[in-house]
Amino acid sequence: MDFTAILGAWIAVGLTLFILSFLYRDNPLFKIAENLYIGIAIGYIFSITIYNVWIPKIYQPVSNRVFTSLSNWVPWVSKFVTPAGDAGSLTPLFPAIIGISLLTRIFPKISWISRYGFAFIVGYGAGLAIPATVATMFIAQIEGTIQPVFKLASGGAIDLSGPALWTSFSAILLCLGVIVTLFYFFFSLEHGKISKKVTKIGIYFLMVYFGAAFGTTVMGRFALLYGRFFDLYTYRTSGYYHATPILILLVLIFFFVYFGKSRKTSP
Amino acid sequence: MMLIKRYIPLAIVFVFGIMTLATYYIPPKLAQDYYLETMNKWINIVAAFAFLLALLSLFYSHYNKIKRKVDGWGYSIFVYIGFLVVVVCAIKSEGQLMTGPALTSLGWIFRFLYNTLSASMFAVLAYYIVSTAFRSFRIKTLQAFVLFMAALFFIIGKVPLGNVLWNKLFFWTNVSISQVTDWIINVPSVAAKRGIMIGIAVGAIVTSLKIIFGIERQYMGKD
Amino acid sequence: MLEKFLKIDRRIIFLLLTLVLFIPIVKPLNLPIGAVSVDTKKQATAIVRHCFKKDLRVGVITFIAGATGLIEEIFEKVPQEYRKEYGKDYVIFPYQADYSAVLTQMGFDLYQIYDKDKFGTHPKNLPVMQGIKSYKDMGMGICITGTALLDGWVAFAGDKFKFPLGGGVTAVSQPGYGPYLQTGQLVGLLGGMKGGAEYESLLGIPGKGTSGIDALNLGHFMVVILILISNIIIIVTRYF
Amino acid sequence: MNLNAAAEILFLDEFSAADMPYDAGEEALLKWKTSPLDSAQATYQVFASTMQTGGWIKVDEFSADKKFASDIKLPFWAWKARKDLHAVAIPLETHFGKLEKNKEYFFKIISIKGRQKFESEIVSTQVKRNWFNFARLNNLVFVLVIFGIFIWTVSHAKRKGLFIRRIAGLDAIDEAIGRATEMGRPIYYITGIGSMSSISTIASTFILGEVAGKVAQYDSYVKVPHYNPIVMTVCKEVVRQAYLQAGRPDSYREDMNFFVSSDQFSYAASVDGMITREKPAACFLIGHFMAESLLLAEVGATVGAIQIAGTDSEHQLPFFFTTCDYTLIGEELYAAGAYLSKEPMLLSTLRLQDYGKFFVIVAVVIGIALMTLSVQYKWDLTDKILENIFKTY
Repeated sequence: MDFTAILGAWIAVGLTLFILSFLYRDNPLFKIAENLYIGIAIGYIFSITIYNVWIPKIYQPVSNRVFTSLSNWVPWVSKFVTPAGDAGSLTPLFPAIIGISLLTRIFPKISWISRYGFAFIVGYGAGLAIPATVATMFIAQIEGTIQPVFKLASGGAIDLSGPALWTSFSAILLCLGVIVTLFYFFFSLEHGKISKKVTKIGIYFLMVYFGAAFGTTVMGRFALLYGRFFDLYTYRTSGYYHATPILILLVLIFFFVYFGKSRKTSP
Repeated sequence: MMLIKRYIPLAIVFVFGIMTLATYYIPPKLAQDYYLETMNKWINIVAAFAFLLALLSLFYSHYNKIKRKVDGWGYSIFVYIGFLVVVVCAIKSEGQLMTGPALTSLGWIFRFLYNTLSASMFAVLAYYIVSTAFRSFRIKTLQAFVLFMAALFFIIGKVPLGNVLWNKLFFWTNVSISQVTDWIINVPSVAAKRGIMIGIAVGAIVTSLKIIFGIERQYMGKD
Repeated sequence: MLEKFLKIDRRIIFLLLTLVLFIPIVKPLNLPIGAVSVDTKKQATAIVRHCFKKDLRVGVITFIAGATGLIEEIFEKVPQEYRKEYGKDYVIFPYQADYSAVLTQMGFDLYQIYDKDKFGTHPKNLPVMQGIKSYKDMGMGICITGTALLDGWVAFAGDKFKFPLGGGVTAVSQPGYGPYLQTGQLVGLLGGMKGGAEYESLLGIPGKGTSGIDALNLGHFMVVILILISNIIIIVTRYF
Repeated sequence: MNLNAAAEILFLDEFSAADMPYDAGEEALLKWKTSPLDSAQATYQVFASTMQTGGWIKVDEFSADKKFASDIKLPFWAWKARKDLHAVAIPLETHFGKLEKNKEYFFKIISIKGRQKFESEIVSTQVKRNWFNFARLNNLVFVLVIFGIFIWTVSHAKRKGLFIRRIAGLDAIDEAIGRATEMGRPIYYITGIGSMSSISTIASTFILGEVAGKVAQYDSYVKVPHYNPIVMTVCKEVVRQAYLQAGRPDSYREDMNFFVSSDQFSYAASVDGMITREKPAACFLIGHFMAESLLLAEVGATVGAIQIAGTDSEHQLPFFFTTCDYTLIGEELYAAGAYLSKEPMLLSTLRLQDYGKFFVIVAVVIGIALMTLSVQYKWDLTDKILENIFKTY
């Protein structure tokens, strides 16, 4: 087997064990994994941002433009650098400057400069959000609440027999559910006896929803853990030089020594 | 100075807010040619810079830990090691994860380090969800009971063994467990979620308005 | 005595779960079988397979930097199964930072944002992008995510440009997208791994995930039994 | 011409071309009257060209029982949904590339039934960009009404007489901080993984201000690990301000707020580690959360911290609900600022939010009543109005 694959297997097994060791107790192995993880994660996002945004969207167009104009003025430049692709453009410099202005945030004296950048982003975001929210989460949801009852009614009065009864019941329950849940979120209303009851019913709807979300999640989480275990199991073989059993053993020995020692020193 | 430090930024928010809002009602081409297209392109670039702030903050925070030798400062070195290794590999592989069928070093890092660490941390949730369920699904109130029952239907209904058991025990109801869970998802939980959603929508609209009118300006920081 | 069980060290539960999930890997138990596969990556794979099977063109975009690797992993194998070529049948676009801006722009002219594909070539020159300029020219969009991005897709792409949308989300958020499904703002939704597996079996693609089902069966029942026991103990100690 | 044969031919009556309304100037609209001969067996072929004399491109083909004016989904105030008109929108850009201004486009239609073919006259039109998407009028009206009420509410913000209901999670803040002071352990305040533009984060920084003020009074210690650096800078200012107002600027420390990571799970791993090591007496988890919610809350519960959570990402609420002592659900979090500060401006905008919800309830109730009645008594117009008002275009 390829060396990099074997090394990868050993590292993957080791890091998995380091992270899972936290479940037993906080320990140096977890601390290593924890800090390494931050470094790798930030490093990875950084690299992706550089190669997917900064280079193609800022560096390339700007440098292309600069090189083309340079070689127009001073012809010998083109002997050394040949701009790749189109003639480029300088406009990406504007958003880049705005972007850099955000960084002044960490220097209190000049942090006001960053306000210009934020004003730009936040204004755009708020303007985009208002009509879209009205459409998607407001108008469309009212429609969705009225429609089912309407469909029932248009299907020749409200039928009260058998399965049709159940659909009618569900559609009406849905409407009532929306209303009582909204009721729960009234803040400036002083609750009387009735409205208190209504609010309580609202909570039950919320509980059903939360329960459903909780219940559906269990499997997903188990599957992730199972996936990790499956990897560990795969890496046990001689092809990987028994990465899993050896590393488990090493971690156990480390635990034994480390916690054994700390138990003796601390009363 | 107040003008430059406060009023102009607030005016920018107002102007850009209203203009972007208007593009929703003005058919695309017009808005697009003169305003929205530039905005979309620029915002996308500006957003990439916000990340740089994270990077600086990270370095600063761990540099301080090491400098002041706070508890466990030694581990901070691993942050730098991890970061450097990834960036060096990224430069070496020019930001690509694969070359043809082969992994580049950046791809290797992603698969065996980043992915492993994320998946492991994610997998820890499996343990936590069990211990949470064990601790908190104790039926003390009617509310807790409703929560628990809803969860139980889904926990059982998701696996084949649960389906088999349900069919053995509750065959007389003539209802399969997937019908029960489907109904819960389609009726009561839609109602609850929609209630929350409309509440959030109203809150979001009002907050956006507060931002446009400069009433809400936490994001700008204090003077 | 019984109350002690209620305050059991959670690490014992952890150990129990480890055994319950690990043992079936080593020694399969042959419990009832259904199809089960893993998470959103599996959903994405299933959907890409479906598209390729139907000879549809596929374009891939992401707003999560960490997801770029997962995309590579999916497209490392799947296209070969269907003899699909990069540039002709599918294209992968680079990561972009701001989803609202990109989703809005794609309603007019996506080349203003995606002026380069993953390899730096102009996508307009790729056969796969022939006749594609905005949402109007695409059949549908499918957002597969473990985050709240699907909400953004519905608001900024689906509703705004009347673009048919499907989604694939983690199990936890599946019930939360019920309202969008009911109104037709989403035309379809895959929830968690069960969704991915059901989808695969609908397509008639043999899933490899069936081996996991033993473990999951056992795991779920462990949870149910633990909860039931603790509740019985509470009742017993309170009333007897 | 044989009269009998003529009757068999699918004539195109009142065939016309026009600009497609409310669009960006990319489509042309063709209309003609339906004929009694329209059936699934007959087909229409639509041709377009940039010249009157030739260069015809087939742009559409469909059977004659399809594509009526009523199939174009536009609201009643913007479009007559007639059943007796065929209507097709032709996306010209797809066929002719970039469109030129003031250019005439020509159309003809060939109708085919059996062996009979009929070629229509040639019609032409220009396409233009429209200034206003009339179909979105309902949305605009909603937004304008909200604008109006908003401005009115804000300018009439009253100091007195605004009631606000009890929110248990916020009342518990004192208890949590008091407990931490007694035990001499720190307080963790986690702002979640949202950016400064998400409302839950804005609300969270507000609550942080209150918490920090009380922490300063009690002389306890708060730690705020951050995911987003911008949120961190805002929080630094908020905490400093709170200490200043409490008269304890000397106890303020710059490293109360610190950056951890802007990657979800590495953030969770690191904060989990900190919580285990420092065993805080109280944890606040307020803001936008995804899967890391349970990772953080469960560890907090294990070290025995009193936990107050609040988020508007509702699918994480079940986990907070099961692991935390108090949970602010969705909008309750938005109300926190008004609840804690009792500031008239915030209170009145909170009331505005209540009006919004009240409107939804009224709309649903009246909508259902009217729809049921209109179906029963065949009020087609009411029916259509209701259906169109609450729809996104």
